[in-house]
Amino acid sequence: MNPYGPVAIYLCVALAAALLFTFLPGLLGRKKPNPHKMEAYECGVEPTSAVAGRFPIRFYLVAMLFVIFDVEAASFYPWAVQMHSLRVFGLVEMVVFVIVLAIGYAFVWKKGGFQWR
Amino acid sequence: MEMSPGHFLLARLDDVARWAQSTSVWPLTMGLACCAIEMMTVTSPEYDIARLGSEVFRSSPRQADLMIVSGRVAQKMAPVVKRLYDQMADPKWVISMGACASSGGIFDNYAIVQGVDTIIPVDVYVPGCPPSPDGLLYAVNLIQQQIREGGRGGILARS
Amino acid sequence: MDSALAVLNAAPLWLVVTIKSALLLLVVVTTFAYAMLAERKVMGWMQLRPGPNRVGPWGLMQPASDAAKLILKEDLTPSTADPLIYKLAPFISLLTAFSVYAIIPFGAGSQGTWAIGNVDAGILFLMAISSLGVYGISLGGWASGSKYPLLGSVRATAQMISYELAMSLSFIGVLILAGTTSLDGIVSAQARLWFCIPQAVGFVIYVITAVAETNRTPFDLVEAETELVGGFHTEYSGLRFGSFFIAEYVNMLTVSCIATLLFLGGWNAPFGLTMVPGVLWFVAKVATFMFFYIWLRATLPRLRYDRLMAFGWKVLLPVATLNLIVTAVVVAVRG
Amino acid sequence: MIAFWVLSVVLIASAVWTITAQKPVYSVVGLLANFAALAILYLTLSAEFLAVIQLIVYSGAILVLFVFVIALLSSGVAPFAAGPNRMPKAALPAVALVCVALGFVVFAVTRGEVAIPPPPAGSTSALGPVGTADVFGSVGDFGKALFTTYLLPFEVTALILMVAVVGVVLLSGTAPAKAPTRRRAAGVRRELREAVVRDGEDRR
Amino acid sequence: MRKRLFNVGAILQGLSITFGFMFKKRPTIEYPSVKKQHAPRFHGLHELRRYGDAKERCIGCELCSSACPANAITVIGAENTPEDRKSPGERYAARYEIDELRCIFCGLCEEACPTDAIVLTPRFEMADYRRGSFIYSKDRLLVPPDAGVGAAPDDRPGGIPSDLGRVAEIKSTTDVEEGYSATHRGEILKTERRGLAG
Amino acid sequence: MIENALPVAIGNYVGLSAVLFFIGLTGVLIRRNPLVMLMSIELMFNAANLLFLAFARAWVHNAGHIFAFLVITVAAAEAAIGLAIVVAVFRDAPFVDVDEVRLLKG
Amino acid sequence: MPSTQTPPIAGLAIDPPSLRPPIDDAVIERVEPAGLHARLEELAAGGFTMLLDLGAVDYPQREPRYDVVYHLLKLPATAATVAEAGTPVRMRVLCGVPGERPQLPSATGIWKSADWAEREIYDLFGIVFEGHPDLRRIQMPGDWEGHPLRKDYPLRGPAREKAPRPPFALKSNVQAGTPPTGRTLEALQEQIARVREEGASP
Amino acid sequence: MTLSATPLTPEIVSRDGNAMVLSMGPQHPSTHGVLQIMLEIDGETVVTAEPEIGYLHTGIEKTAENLFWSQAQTVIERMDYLAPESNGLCYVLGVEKLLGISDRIPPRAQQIRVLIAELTRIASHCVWLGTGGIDLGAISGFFYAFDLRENVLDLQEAAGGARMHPNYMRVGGVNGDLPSGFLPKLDDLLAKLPGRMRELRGLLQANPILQDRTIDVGILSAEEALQWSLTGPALRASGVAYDVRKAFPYSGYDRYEFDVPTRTEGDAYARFLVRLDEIDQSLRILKQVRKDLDTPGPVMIDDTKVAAPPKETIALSMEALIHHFKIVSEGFRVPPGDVYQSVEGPRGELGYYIVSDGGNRPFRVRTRPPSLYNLQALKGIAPGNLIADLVVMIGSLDPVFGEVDR
Ligand code: SF4
Ligand code: SF4
Ligand code: SF4
Repeated sequence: MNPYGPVAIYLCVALAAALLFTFLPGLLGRKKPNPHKMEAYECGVEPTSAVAGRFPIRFYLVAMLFVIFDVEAASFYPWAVQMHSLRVFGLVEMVVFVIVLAIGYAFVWKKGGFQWR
Repeated sequence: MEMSPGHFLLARLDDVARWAQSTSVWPLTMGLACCAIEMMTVTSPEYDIARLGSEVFRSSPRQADLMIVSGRVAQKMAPVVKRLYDQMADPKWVISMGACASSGGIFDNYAIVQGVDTIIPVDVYVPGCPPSPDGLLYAVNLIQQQIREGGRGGILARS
Repeated sequence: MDSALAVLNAAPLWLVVTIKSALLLLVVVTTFAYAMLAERKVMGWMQLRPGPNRVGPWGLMQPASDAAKLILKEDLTPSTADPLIYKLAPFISLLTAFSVYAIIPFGAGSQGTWAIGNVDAGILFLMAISSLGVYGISLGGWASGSKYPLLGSVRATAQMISYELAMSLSFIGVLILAGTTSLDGIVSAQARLWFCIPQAVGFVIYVITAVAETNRTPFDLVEAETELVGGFHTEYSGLRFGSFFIAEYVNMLTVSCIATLLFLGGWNAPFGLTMVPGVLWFVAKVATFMFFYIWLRATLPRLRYDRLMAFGWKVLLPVATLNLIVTAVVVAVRG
Repeated sequence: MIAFWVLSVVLIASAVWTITAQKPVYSVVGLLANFAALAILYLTLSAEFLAVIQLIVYSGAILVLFVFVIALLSSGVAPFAAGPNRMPKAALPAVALVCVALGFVVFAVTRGEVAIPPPPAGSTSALGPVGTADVFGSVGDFGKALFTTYLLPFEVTALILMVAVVGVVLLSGTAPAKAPTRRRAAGVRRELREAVVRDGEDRR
Repeated sequence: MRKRLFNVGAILQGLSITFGFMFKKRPTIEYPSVKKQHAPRFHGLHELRRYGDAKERCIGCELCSSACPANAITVIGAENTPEDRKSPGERYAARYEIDELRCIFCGLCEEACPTDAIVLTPRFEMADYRRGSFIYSKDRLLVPPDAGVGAAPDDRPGGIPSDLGRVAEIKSTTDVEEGYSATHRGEILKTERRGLAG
Repeated sequence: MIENALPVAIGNYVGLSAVLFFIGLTGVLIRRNPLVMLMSIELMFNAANLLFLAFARAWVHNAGHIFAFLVITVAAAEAAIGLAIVVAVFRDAPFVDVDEVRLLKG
Repeated sequence: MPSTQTPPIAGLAIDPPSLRPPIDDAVIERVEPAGLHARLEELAAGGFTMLLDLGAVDYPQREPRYDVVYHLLKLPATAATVAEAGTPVRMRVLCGVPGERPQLPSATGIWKSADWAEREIYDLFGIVFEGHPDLRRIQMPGDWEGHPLRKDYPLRGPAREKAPRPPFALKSNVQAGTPPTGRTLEALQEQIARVREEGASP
Repeated sequence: MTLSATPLTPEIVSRDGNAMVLSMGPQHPSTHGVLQIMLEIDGETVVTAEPEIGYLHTGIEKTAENLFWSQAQTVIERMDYLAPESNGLCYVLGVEKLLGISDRIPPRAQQIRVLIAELTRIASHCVWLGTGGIDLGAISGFFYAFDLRENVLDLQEAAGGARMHPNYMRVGGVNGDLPSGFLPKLDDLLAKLPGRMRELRGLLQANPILQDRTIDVGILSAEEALQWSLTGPALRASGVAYDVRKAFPYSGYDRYEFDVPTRTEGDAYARFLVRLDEIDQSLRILKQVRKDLDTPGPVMIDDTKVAAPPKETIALSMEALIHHFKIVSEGFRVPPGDVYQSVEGPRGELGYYIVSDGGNRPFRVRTRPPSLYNLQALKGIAPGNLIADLVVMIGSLDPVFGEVDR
């Protein structure tokens, strides 16, 4: 059997279990709503304002950089697996790859992209 | 009293539910005054409320089962306490810890709410100023007893 | 026993697999429950107190009662929340946490590996599935429509993705050595030498990132009770909150399993002690790793957010990259 | 076979959901389902590695970025969360046209009336079941191809990524966040406080 | 400054300290089964004393009431009649109530009492379900007749006994281990548990 | 066990891919929310990838995989840059509507 | 039922600070409101670096009715050792404030720490500090009426002072509905029975 | 103009494009009570912080005016509830000054006062250490510190009868001699303390993460500290060696040898170290007091005007009985006058400005609450830091809200 067959079955079981866990309480827990209960929590005071406000740019930056570097990491996988056969050739290839990316990395560092305050 | 099998089963289930609720009472992290220090002390090695399954102090009222009103409730704080109580998910219980929370104690004055039960329902009162931590453990025991033996909780709507 | 086996053999494959899956999930959930209890007890011991010991013998029923309580707790959806996403988030968390076990092998027998599916790209699937785990947290925090959860989820997302990078890089060193992505293959490659020795740097990086990925002390900024009340799950109650909780612990278990598989030799017995079955070794290694987790939690304070991020990007990432280049050099030179 | 049809239903449904959903977050969830289904579809196509990459990069990174941007940018505030959904009048005919073309293509292709070009010469590796080592579509297979035959494109990706990094940083204009000064105008503080400290009268 | 973070030695030291604590003796008192022995001076639940001959020590002088900063004590004295002498002196407390919820356990009443009638015992288990049940009147404060301590004064003015200051040191006339019958709560709970819970 | 043929005829893949592509295209056309537009573009990328892989499978040739990989890489870069632009432009805007952006309209 | 509490013995002194026994706790100086700010500035410049405390007292029978009390400490910022700190000079500046429209200049410009202390005095005594950047109530809720620490403010607050108190159990605050006294076993059981009939209330 | 929340939101937001207003507290795990801080945050960075107090306003000062001099002490102890006996001691010293009996306090009473005050300081610092550790996520320290505190409280309970508010200090002395069995227990504690402190220091002080979290956080220079009227460890961490015990000795503190630990950095870590060192110094004082305590003696002033005669004498003498009745039923009177008395509490200079009009109740008891002034400095140091730092700062200032709000 295709090894993914059992995996698929397992995933279905896991799905069922997760559904059970997350949607059971909705059926069993008793509901007793009141206006305050429905409010957002803010340390016991009235919510001071609607959730608002933008976050500083560095938060976005981290996510964007992650996307890019994640692709980089992804391309390491096939390389790593083939390393035994590629030998020095593969090494050189990858060093070039890494160096190119390192330039970008250094650029971010220099621009203070990893600075969190 | 006659019980149909279904009813009997339900009653047993209810017992199990009550047992579970009573042995997993998670308090809300809310300290008000001196009593709060003793409330913290119940988690300390000497008393260790963890033994009763209640060491999981939750800061979010959504996840807490037990509000320990530990200390004096000032007029300014009263709406906050009320809101927090309201924001807790049911079923929930309240211990009024110490003289101040229960009755205003020595502070029979303009600033203190004379008994937190004037704003939220209280299940167990603990006298003392502050109650010793074992006194509070006793109160937690009472709460557990109450849950097991007919207070709010269980699966049969009884409130 | 024999008849049971016969029945098993007679049953259609999908049924067997379904039963196996259900059993495995049961084991995982039970392990989670007792991992949690163990944490509470071990933390207790390290803090001079006995920990839960009154609910059932030695407190063994504590997880059951906690779970039942959580199920019976009212399930709240704040009016500011986005109801659909709010309900979906814990589900995603839980599903991704559970899914990983589809491909984790626990031992090897005469008939092959003990896993639901022994996939060739095993380690990649681990990465893929665990990279989905972040959704539960980020969506949950956002959907609560409340400030503390939002802050918590933003932190969490940033933290998890940052450390995910270093984590995947730490895997690559192992991949270079093993030359395969199948977990089975990686374990057999460690028959003589566990990878935690040639890949010591990678192992350390992995341990750090594993702790960070599962949001545990000293990287537990996600929940950081004293800063953000409850973090992303502040608004969740009952078993929905419990789901996040379960997911966190199952993830802990997962990373312990991965550490065991990739760095600690999987079910290979150390010092030639092969009379003990491999599964037990596996369990023992996972348990040790979990103990280490708890121990850390009992000891260390929490890092500050900016330090954490800087550490991930400025230290772990370059070190991990260097590590794998060095590994590659060694492999390239020595073959 | 069954998988294909089930997945295509999922794919189309989630894609439609993505572009019609009220809130961007719903779109993301739709897209998440879409990508997951696509990954499974890739598996049925023996593209194991690509399936994984699909999950890691698309679901695990790009979509996270979307969620992140939504969470940070909108923070749940109504206008941003929902976003204007107006359809420019001018686009209507275009959409209609597209639909017609779409129908035609689907019709034509499924009927087999469009000739499928023949395969180029030389296939790479054996075709085993998905999930077994070193066969078509596996990591090893892919790696071999990428690092030998297609080396140049690979190094170009590095360049693309590098450029992207630089672009992102430049676009974000990360002047190191200046720590706000200790002295902010007292007026700001006051206004803030008045808005924030509970005051009974103005509340409705 | 960031170098500080890499001080692995200190972290290992911390780890070893927490590990070491695992093997230390735990000071935990397993509460419901074992009860902490509070100090003799501990200010716990009140108790109204009797003399050895079962007469009440309290002479209804209301000093405790005026000493109480929390206004928790209400005493209404009455004259003893020759037929029914409740206390050795002229007067006795016809009503004696303490609002234990108001009380701050400061011990001033105990210090004020000229006959050592009211004392604070080391009993700490006082919690209860209803507010009303914290008005401790004489029937719950007064110790059982056989639990009296000290010899009653015969002809001293105001009925001041000679063992002052000494009986107050005996902090619990009813046995601590025996379940606090003074509060009656135990019995009530045993029979009426379900009713009490709200 | 080993299926050398495609599960279904290649035409079905082409059709599916086309449908997805056009859905994406429609998304770009009718939505004014830049985030959704970007997502629609991702949909189109994926439609293309599907085609690549289907043909790679049909011909048992690796090139399709390589190109799909490149597409993914480009998509990642595109998403990062695109969102960076969105963030840069809309961070201070109260509404998100590409029509409102004077910057882009010159 | 009369209270058993002994009535208080009111002191007779109308202006206690003028009668104080010779206690060496601080250098004392009384300043008129008009000259206060200048004097404080002078003192601050003269080495009184720390505003130790700022409080007020209400003498209802006296004019000026309020005393605002500044405690200052002469402590050099360079007192790095105990020997250098020595015995710093402690100084008490008293300033009478009239009962009608009590006003004083704010000291926040001289010592930052006067901020909350002045707000507190404003809150509890109603004395207005001119030039305070942000004079709001600090201890009481913003919509509170009255200034609690004034002597004419009843201890229990005006509202509760007027409310009738329960006839017996004068000292307890048992709510109506619970039997006032004689909480015997029977009474409790009776109550329990009633509660059960009514169906447990909260 | 009062602005309600809904219309204002955009304004706040648009002021500089990226502000979020957040209420931290009153119920928040790390505000050490009921502090509310209104934060304007930019991501994780605090732009403005406006502490809002008063959530625990108890009206203690007003209540004290309505109680006898001796009864008032019960409420006064409830101000700084982490160090009740420091409050009690200060109040008692002040009243004694007004009564003019300061010189007649028996020496043993003074020794016991010092003993209890130092024990209180240790207990208080233990709570601070424990909760401060929790703030930083170091949970175990909490348990070790509270275990230590428990031993201290046992002593307090043995002597005064209550764990936290024993009302043990009395005008004229202390309430009863130390009970038998007290001194051995004290010896046990003195023996246990150094080891436990070593462990706590090893666990917390040396921890690089903790150092990283506290060093350079919340810096206050000596000048700033004085401007904000900081006292106690917070001031000494900024390099000003001001300690009431040295500057204005009371209760015979001048007879004991101890150092005043100071640091110059003025950051949270310095405050942390100063407090730890203070525990060591307290230990030093305790050891010296312990030696004195072997000599018995009276613990209460022999003056029936202020102190009720010992109970044993009531039965013997009519006069004693009458004094007892008088003192209990109407309290003692204090001659008119005002006095400022301060002691070195665990949080700094704890002072009382006491006014008597000659009656049997205090006319006014004004507290100089060290926490209030210490906490106020938060306004100066919070902006520009991360939320996580704010938590550390609050912890390092160690406010007690019973005292801040009174
Ligand atoms: S009851 Fe006593 S200890 Fe508790 S808060 Fe009130 S005064 Fe403090
Ligand atoms: S202990 Fe104190 S408060 Fe309680 S009744 Fe006695 S005097 Fe009153
Ligand atoms: S002081 Fe003693 S004798 Fe007098 S009423 Fe109170 S208890 Fe009775």
